[in-house]
Amino acid sequence: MFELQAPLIARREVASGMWVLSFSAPEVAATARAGQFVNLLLRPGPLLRRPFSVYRATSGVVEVLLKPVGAGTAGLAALALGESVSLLGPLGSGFQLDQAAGSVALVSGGLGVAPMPLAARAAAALGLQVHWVHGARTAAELCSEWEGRRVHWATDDGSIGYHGSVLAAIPEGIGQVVACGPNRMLAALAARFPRAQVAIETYMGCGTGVCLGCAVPRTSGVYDRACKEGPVYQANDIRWDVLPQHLHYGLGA
Amino acid sequence: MFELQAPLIARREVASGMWVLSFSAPEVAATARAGQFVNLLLRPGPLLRRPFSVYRATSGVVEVLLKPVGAGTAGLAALALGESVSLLGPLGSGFQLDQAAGSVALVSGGLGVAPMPLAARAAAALGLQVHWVHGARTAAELCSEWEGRRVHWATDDGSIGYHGSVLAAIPEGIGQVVACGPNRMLAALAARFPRAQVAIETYMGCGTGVCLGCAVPRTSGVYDRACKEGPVYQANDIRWDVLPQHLHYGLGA
Amino acid sequence: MSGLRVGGVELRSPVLAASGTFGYGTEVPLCDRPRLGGMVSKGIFLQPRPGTPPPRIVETPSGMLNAIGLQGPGVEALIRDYCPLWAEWDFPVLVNINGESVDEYAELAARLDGVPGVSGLEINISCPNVREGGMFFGKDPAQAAAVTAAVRRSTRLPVWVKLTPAVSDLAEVARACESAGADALCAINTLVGMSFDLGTGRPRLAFGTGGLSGPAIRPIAVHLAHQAAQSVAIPVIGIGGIGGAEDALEFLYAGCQAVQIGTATFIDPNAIGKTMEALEALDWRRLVEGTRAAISSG
Amino acid sequence: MSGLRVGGVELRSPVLAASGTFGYGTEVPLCDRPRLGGMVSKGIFLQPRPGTPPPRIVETPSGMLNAIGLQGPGVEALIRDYCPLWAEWDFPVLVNINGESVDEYAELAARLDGVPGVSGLEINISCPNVREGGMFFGKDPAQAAAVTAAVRRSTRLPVWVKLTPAVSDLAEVARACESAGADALCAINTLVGMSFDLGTGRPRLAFGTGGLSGPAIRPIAVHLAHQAAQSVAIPVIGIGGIGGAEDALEFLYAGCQAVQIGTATFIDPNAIGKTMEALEALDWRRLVEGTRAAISSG
Ligand SMILES: Cc1cc2nc3c(=O)[nH]c(=O)nc-3n(C[C@H](O)[C@H](O)[C@H](O)COP(=O)(O)OP(=O)(O)OC[C@H]3O[C@@H](n4cnc5c(N)ncnc54)[C@H](O)[C@@H]3O)c2cc1C
Ligand SMILES: Cc1cc2nc3c(=O)[nH]c(=O)nc-3n(C[C@H](O)[C@H](O)[C@H](O)COP(=O)(O)OP(=O)(O)OC[C@H]3O[C@@H](n4cnc5c(N)ncnc54)[C@H](O)[C@@H]3O)c2cc1C
Ligand SMILES: Cc1cc2nc3c(=O)[nH]c(=O)nc-3n(C[C@H](O)[C@H](O)[C@H](O)COP(=O)(O)O)c2cc1C
Ligand SMILES: Cc1cc2nc3c(=O)[nH]c(=O)nc-3n(C[C@H](O)[C@H](O)[C@H](O)COP(=O)(O)O)c2cc1C
Ligand code: FES
Ligand code: FES
Repeated sequence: MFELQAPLIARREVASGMWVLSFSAPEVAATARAGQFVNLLLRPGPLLRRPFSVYRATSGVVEVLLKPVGAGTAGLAALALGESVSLLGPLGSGFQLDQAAGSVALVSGGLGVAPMPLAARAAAALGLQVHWVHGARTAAELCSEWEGRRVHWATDDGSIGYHGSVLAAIPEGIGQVVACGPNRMLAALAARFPRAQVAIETYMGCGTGVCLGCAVPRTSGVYDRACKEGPVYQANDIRWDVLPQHLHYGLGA
Repeated sequence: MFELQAPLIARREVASGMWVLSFSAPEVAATARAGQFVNLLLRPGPLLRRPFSVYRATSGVVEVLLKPVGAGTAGLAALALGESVSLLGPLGSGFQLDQAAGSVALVSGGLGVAPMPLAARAAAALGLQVHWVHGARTAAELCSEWEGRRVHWATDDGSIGYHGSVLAAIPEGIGQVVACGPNRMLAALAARFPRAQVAIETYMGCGTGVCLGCAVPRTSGVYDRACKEGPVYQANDIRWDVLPQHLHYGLGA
Repeated sequence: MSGLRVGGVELRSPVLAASGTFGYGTEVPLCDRPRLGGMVSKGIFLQPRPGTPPPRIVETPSGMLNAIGLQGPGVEALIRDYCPLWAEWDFPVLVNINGESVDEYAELAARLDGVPGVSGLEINISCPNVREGGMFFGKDPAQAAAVTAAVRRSTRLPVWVKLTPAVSDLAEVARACESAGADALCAINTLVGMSFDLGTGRPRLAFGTGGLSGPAIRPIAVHLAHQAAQSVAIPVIGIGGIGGAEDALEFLYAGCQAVQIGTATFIDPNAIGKTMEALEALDWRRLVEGTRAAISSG
Repeated sequence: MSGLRVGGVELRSPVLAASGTFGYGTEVPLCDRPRLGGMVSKGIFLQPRPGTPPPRIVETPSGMLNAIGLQGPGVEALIRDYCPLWAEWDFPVLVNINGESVDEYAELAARLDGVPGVSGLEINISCPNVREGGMFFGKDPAQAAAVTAAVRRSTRLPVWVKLTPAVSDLAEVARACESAGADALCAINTLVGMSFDLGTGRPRLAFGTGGLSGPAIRPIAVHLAHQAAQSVAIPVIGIGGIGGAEDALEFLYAGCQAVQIGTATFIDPNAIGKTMEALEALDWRRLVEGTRAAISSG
């Protein structure tokens, strides 16, 4: 774990209102694994850090993907090039990819695409056949970047790809499922793929395992820390009925 | 009184670390009088507005002079061109210039120079002979802009002008004294020029006369509001022993 | 009229100006007055009071401390200078009354009874910035009830009681005030706070302590307003750190019938107007009733 | 050693880690531990506790609400898994103890007595996030004294008592704890707060209410720590919203002998190290003594 003053060195729009921010953060870029996250502190800005999955990590640069939804994300999206944030990471457990599975589906809804580029590279490195399965409300909101050749898109309005839920777009006969997206989507996925690796969302106080604020209800009866034991879990390890599905504050979000 | 979203349109350094910020604020520029102030709100930024004397007001533009001393002034100084603040003003009473006095000394210490350019123009318009009397710790901290031909400088280290207090640099035989600077300096000035017009500083909650936070102890026994009846007073109307002279928070300031 | 009657007062909207933050209603020119539900005037005593020496305010993270000390002209000047204006206004004005004894509160109430322009009284038993009276009465259920009952007997005006957060059990004080005849409760006044000057090592406020207001206290205020609303049948008016419609909604969800805005007016003179405008845009009545129905059926 | 002995515990510096914000001392790798004065471990009960369901935290203006519900492994696991580690460490560890009855507190104290690695006990009679015990004992001077006395009798360890701000008169509780044998007082724990979800109209925290911490509460904490320090002869440890040296100095000026840092560690894992480093740079001892001398002579 490192804490760095990380300057913003690039920004690009990858879907309508969805941005990739590139921060220079060599130590973190060198060590981050797929499914891990970084915790960003904006000053001036809200009191607490904001967690973001590592989108890509190459040659000293950590990328995160976000959409302005509140004070923190709006402030990050408005950073000028050269301005710095405090970047803490890499944090959390990351995906466990199963080499024996032969193939893997990387299933994401909306911003849930964030950890997938790293996951795709890790899977490819293990020799897995990678299926990129990504859904959004409309074609405009679909992330315009993907990894690999096996791409399956889904949109709620049918404007591109499969017309309907991204879950229905998952090909048959896949060895392992890895997923990220709204907890509601992951709960539905868990019913079909109980052994899927899912990266969940919780409110976080610290991201480092001390506050116990990010409690994840496990089927074993205990509460885990999303920031330490998670954010990646096997789908059937989670009590989806107790995990909050509604994480929004503002009326609009 | 107006409340405007005022974009920053220019910035210039007029002494070491001392800046003039120009905001586009037509209604306020058109109505501000010498000695009045504007109350600026920075978002994101500290909770309350920050009061600043109107330095100049010409053709739609309100200028303020500041030095970064805390969160508010640092944030203002770091504004990018084009960014806006909420500007509330003009506020307060302003200087009462006495046409019969024949001549006026505009006496300022450090940032207290802020209201003087407007005062100089108002005095000149009344046909008064204007003496610009300005002191600072060193030549580098002296404001490099002035009005008129009768300029009297003073520095604590003697690096330029009179070596010593600005009060000692006030010429003899002046009809009226108008002053602004640290309350400590104004208290000393009051002893010599009891009928001087002085613009004082207090902490302010609202700037509009509702909070009663800016209490100024009057010799009459009541508390006035610096933001409404003030910030300009006749020097001998103030109980200098009760008016706080120490307005700083940080250890460094 | 809006048909919004809260604690015996006909409000024009559910967003009022809080005492001490709107002067006597004449000071805040940029406020969109047609959206103002009503106002509570600066706290008044029988006699004129000079207030505390400066410094009187300190900014704190998302908040401010104030120690004004209830500076004011006394009730006779209030009646002479302001009530005639208020009588012409199209929104209700309540007077925030203060005393050093039960008798002083009663005398003030009697004096204001029947004065045109006064639509109600808000009993301040929660001011942290005076040495006598103030918070003392609000901390003890028996004292709070005694003041409320005395005021109740002295006036036909609606009586609201403004509670202090500085209690072990707010429900107890709330019920005591209700039993003593209050028409509504206002929760909350400021919390006592303090700040030291780093240069001198002394308190930054000349008074020593001050009252903390602003967004910092909102979660505490929402909790206490909720607790008050759960404890009594009379309406509760929520106060504390409201700066916009979303903040006001939290108090309405917590069970309040109306809210007051204080510190936010210092930052934006039209905070009340903007809050009410946004509440209208959100169709606040439907929103509050909708979620209440959902909660009671769920 | 620093020669700083506070409430029977030899501290390495005046800046400690607050309970519940530093886990068991093993979780915060980036903390500059040589600057850590000591730590108070997460609140423990006799038995393991699962804690409250999520959501457990809500961010508020300059603060956060938490309702963790004292999740923990119980005292036996603590003694087995953590105390042996602590016994090797070069800073003192106090255990924050919690019970649903006076007897439970006493039993915990007895069980921890003489356990290597435990340098003292901090009695938590101020947790707002449990249904039984917690804040109940801290609100009433007699109950607070009863818990303190029972713990005092059950252990030879130094006993600190952590006070709740939710009282009408902190001085009374502080004096009761001092008389009952406390070696030091810690002021303050979190303030009860609440926040409603704008979409559903329900509380955002599953537990309903939570404890407010962070910079928002600092002025309140400074006031109460000052009040405690004025009321008792035993040392007071200041807690609440400290994020750096200037904040810590306010508590030292207010009369505290040491401080604890909580929420700031979530934002910067090395908040304690940086605060202590800056205090050293300011020559804090001289500063505090200098201003105290100036005040007493002025
Ligand atoms: C492990 C993890 C990885 C994440 N990765 C990404 C990512 O790659 N891209 C991305 O856009 N978002 C990601 N999120 C969600 C992101 O952290 C939130 O969108 C962000 O915190 C919202 O902050 P805000 O200030 O804009 O919103 P606000 O509404 O101001 O936030 C208010 C509060 O709610 C919390 N909050 C609100 N929404 C969420 C949320 N969905 N999850 C967690 N906390 C929330 C904030 O932390 C804050 O305390 C991730 C969350 C977690 C836990
Ligand atoms: C009528 C009036 C006119 C002023 N004109 C000017 C001007 O033209 N140029 C200029 O540089 N400064 C001026 N000041 C002072 C200026 O408002 C403060 O320097 C500024 O508020 C400091 O804010 P900060 O956030 O940088 O400092 P911080 O230290 O963060 O401020 C902390 C708190 O202290 C208050 N505060 C600190 N110092 C002062 C101070 N000297 N006066 C008032 N409040 C203070 C702030 O309002 C805030 O509440 C004026 C003040 C008043 C009352
Ligand atoms: C400067 C100031 C003066 C106040 N004066 C009074 C007063 O005279 N009487 C009163 O009952 N409350 C007074 N209050 C308390 C407010 O009415 C309100 O209860 C409190 O500020 C919390 O609301 P806010 O966070 O919206 O400001 C005052 C508050 C401030 C900030
Ligand atoms: C997430 C969290 C958990 C806490 N757990 C405990 C606890 O177990 N026992 C306790 O006495 N205090 C607990 N506290 C209170 C802190 O120790 C401290 O008193 C409070 O947070 C105020 O300090 P701060 O503003 O620096 O955080 C907890 C606080 C937080 C934020
Ligand atoms: S976010 Fe604090 S323990 Fe996970
Ligand atoms: S600053 Fe509020 S009355 Fe002057």
